[in-house]
Amino acid sequence: MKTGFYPGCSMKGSAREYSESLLAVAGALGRTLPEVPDWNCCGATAAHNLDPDLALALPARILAAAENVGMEEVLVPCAACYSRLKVTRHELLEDEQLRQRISGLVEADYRGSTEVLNILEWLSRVPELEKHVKKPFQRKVACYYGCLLVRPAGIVKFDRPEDPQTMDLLMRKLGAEPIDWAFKTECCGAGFSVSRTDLVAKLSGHILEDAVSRGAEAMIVACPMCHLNLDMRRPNIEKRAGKKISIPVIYITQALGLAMGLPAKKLGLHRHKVAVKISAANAAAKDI
Amino acid sequence: MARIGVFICHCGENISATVDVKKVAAAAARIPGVAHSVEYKYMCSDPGQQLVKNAIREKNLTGVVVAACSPRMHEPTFRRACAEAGLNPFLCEMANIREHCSWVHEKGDATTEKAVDIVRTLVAKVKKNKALQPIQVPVTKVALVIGGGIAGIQSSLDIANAGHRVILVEREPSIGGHMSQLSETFPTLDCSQCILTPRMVEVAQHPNITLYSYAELESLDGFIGNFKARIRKKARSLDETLCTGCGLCMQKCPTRRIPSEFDAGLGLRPAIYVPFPQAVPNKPVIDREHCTYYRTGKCRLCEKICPTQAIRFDQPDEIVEVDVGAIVLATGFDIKHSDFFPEYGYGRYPDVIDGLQFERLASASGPTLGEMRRPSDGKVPETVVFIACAGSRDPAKGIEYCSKICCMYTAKHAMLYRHKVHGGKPYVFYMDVRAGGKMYEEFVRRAMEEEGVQYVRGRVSRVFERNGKLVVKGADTLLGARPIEIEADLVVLATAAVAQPGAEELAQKLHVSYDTHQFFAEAHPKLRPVETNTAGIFLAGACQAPKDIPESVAQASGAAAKVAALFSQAELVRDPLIAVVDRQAPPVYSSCVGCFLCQSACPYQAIEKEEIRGRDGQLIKTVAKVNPGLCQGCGTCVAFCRTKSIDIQGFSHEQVHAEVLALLNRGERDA
Amino acid sequence: MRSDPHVHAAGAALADLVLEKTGVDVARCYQCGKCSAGCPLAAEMDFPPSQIMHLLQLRDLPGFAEMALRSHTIWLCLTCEICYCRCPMELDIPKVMDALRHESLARGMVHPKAKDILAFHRAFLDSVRVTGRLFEMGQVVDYKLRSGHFLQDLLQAPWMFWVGKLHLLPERVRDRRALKRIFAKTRRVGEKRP
Amino acid sequence: MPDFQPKIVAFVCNWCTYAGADLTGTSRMKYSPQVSIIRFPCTGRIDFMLLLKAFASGADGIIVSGCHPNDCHYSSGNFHARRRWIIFRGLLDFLGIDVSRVQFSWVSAAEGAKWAQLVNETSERIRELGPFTGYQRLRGLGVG
Repeated sequence: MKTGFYPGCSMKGSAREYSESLLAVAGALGRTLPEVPDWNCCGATAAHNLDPDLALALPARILAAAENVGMEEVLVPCAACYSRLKVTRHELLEDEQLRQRISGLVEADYRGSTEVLNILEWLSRVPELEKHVKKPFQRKVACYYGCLLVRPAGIVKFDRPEDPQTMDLLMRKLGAEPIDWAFKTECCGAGFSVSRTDLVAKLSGHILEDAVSRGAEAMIVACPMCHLNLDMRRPNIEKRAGKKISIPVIYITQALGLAMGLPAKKLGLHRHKVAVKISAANAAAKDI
Repeated sequence: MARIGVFICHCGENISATVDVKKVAAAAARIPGVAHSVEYKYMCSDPGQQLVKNAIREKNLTGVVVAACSPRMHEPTFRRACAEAGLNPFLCEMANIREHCSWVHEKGDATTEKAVDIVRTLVAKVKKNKALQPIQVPVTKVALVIGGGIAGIQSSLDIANAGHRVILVEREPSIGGHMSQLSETFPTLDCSQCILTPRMVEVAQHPNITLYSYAELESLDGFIGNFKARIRKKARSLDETLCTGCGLCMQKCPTRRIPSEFDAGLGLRPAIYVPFPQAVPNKPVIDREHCTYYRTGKCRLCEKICPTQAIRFDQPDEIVEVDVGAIVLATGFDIKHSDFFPEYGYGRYPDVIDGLQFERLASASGPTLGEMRRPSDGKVPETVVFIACAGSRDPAKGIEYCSKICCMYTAKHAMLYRHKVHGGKPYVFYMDVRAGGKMYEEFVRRAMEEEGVQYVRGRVSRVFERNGKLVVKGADTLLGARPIEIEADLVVLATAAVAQPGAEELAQKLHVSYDTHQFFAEAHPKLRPVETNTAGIFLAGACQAPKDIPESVAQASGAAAKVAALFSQAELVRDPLIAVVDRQAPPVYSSCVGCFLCQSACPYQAIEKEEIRGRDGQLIKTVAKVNPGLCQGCGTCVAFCRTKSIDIQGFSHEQVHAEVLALLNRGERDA
Repeated sequence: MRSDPHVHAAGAALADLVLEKTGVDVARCYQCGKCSAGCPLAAEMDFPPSQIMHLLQLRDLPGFAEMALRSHTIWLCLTCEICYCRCPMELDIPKVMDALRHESLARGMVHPKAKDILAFHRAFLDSVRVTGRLFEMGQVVDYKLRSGHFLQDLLQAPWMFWVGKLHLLPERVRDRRALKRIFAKTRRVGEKRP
Repeated sequence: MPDFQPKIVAFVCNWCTYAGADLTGTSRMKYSPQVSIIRFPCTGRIDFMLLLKAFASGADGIIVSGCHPNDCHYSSGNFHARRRWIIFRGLLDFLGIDVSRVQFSWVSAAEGAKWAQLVNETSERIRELGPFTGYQRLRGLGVG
């Protein structure tokens, strides 16, 4: 199975640590992740808000590029990019006329042989993941899926849309104790991070408060946008809530890296706004 | 040689105004085989009918064509007249020259010509008609009622009181059905068990009723008036003739923590049990799945304690075979359980319950003895949210239809809650309130106006737990779809009413059709609502569609009346316009090749396999055979048959071919 | 054909246009309100999702469908898909919102309060058009110019730069011409109409 | 061919279309007299070879009509008829008979006006098509 890698724009910038930790973990697991050649931006929310054709054309170019070099599947760690690629794949394969028109637009033909994979699917396939765990992640964690990993259910066909479990199972394998909480799949405010920071502060605030009130010691995420809102927008969230909220927000790949005993620096943990004061070590050595 | 009489009616002027009836009579007289042709002003009048009768006798007619109105109007009239004159009634046909000719065309030659065509067509047909005898089928005057809920109980009592024997089969250890689980009933709030249990006792004591509880229908053969049913009496593991129902065994049974089906999982029962104290029959069963003896081979405590030595651990299931003439299906409904609604947390949070569980909480005989205490911690709930349409009217996750009873029972639940918890806050999330029924709207208004139930118009998006409360996230569409969050102590889902599990299997056993939701299908949605498409099988209660108690009882009595009407006849007489399979003398025996395409096409399961055997008992061939009791005469099989071996009386190949030829044959018309 | 000048600028009712573009038949909505109940931003909206659907259902009443196009709601929708996920009729409301946004842009009916959101989206796509990938620094500068919020997040930038999240130079696609051609062929609605 | 009077035969079911045609009469609606009805218990009874027989015997057009879908008196006969009709079209094509000479329709017992309209439209169409001349050839094939 030839698996390609679509980083997406944010993993080269604001979500750099997601990419770093993923590649570190992949390396330690003995996997190589060749990037989709000359990939472009998926268009994100802006494209489908403003232009229906562009919203399909940009992902179609990525999919075609991956297919051209024989990638049978593409790992898309960013949940937002994942959603755009997955939705585009679905729509193009549902409607042959549309597929031909969009192929014409991007001057490349996507025939549908390349599948789109999210980070949880990819990690779930690692055989005997628990065997790689050197320092069990003995913490209460809130697994936060956000919107686009599980919805729309009919298209992504991944886990169950209410109370999904894949990430919880993964974290359990790492030795963590996932809490049962209420905001697993509520929206964080997504692309409004810059344009409507007030709304992001409200929505992300609800999420953090519920996790904290149930005793979570860390938020586990699988999406740069969720991370941006929950981590970098923490000052706005705290200001709105009128209190300090110090729960760190950790990418699933960082959590895995920590559990595998990889150095924190290699996992980009120093790049977080909210200091990550926990390691994967057992309860005796809580702080780094 | 055929001697056909043709009788042309003027119908006052209804026909003669546009059709030249004299010309038609003259033309008819020239058709080969026509021995007599007359016209008359009112053929259906007494003198008109006399005309027909006289001609039959005097002219020795072998067939009659009455050219008048639609056969749907007067075919029975003239067939009766023929029979009175000694001519087989099925040798009489109507040529419809009124509705299909004189009334729809202008006066003129073309219209008269068409009338002649119609007459010629029917003369050709009647020449091929055969004398037929009405079908007579004997009737076994015993009814089988399947299902011992309120509908089955009502049907059984009505049939039994009409003087007929009834066999009532109930799957559970006791009759009573869902009604026995209810606390109080809308719109009068009388206690469900108080009005039901006397009926249950009446069933048990009625001399005409044989009750098989803890039993299921195994198979059914036969047809209307002549069914043969095999009933599996599941082993109760005790001798019912010895058991006195003293209940000692239930008190001593050491396996006591089994969720009670009767209490919808909210209460516990022992492994040897009756579902509830007023059970009929009041004889326990041993639940072999949970009983320590069946699991480990040790215990037998009940056996030791039983004062009459009634326990029979090695009792097998018993098969009983009965002959019955009619069947009433009254298997009721179920509610949609399971966690199909993950966003409401049903099955995840113990304080999110369904309507039936609420009934048990509110019932004086329930697990809390009627005190309103929530399942998780026994606390009295201060705020209760009722969610209507939890699964109903929801094509995505539930069912698309309206379950009909929920609006009313939700209003009742909210009311009962207020009666039990003064100052409690009940909220109802609803989409529409459907309260059509006698005193129903008044009941709902009472809930809103006098009982302080607050109605929020909107559907709940989600229920989740926070700090020991259930947070209900909804919106009120009457307030601009404003989001509303209510922190509740108990959430009650008005889950959808669905068909019983196993309804499909039962329908297939009985050859009864059912809809896409596995509810049994009535023969006609308006005019035959208690009959099925299978003659002799009737429907009562919620097995046909969700129904409340009064409707179920009404339909049950309707079904009983149908059965009583059926049983009032010594024999069933039916028109013989049914299919028949070709039979010939040896060595052909039948042109049927036994492909049984007809069997797969028949909507009534009227086609059976018949083995033709020689004198030595050797199988010669297997051919199709039509069961005259079941065949409804649609003729679908006829068009399916590849060897033209099956034909339908009254519309046979010969008859319709003759009609087509007579109507059309260009250049070969009788000159 | 309908020819109501108020609503049907393009000749047909907006509901028909939505059906054509999205396959969603708004007539199937029976106004249960579950979408509004679950929408994370319903409280901020002028017309929560169920009301948007109802506006579209009033297809022949002059002015109502247009209110959907002029609403703040369509720009607040985050496409979080929770409404679609829980809709008992399985109506793809997010897709309807997309179609309404496109139509609102094309008819110049964008809600004044949606200015910032729109500016952000436009800055985003401009950045992608030039480099093929999102240049976060460039986009933010562009957004500030478009929105006029010059001071917003000013303190974030040095921190981001410090932790290595902000690059001063953009990542680029090699075949930028191909990207330009795609953008040229898919001229965004409401912009640079010929 | 202005004075061509086509011969059209209608095969209808007893419960819906026959009753519908009765209603046309009761309502005194007028239609063209070129159509004559042959009654069947159900359209499911109709062996479509009978249609060929009718053509071979000189019919210029044929109407087959029964209960609407899901309204069949016998629950499913009309569906069988519809399926047969779909297959039969292929045979008509093969035999070189214009498919539009056969009109398949549903007319309920309440649709008297629809029956009149159906007959008039069919008559008009058959009149335009002209007489069916292939009947000799059909007979040569052994039909009729």
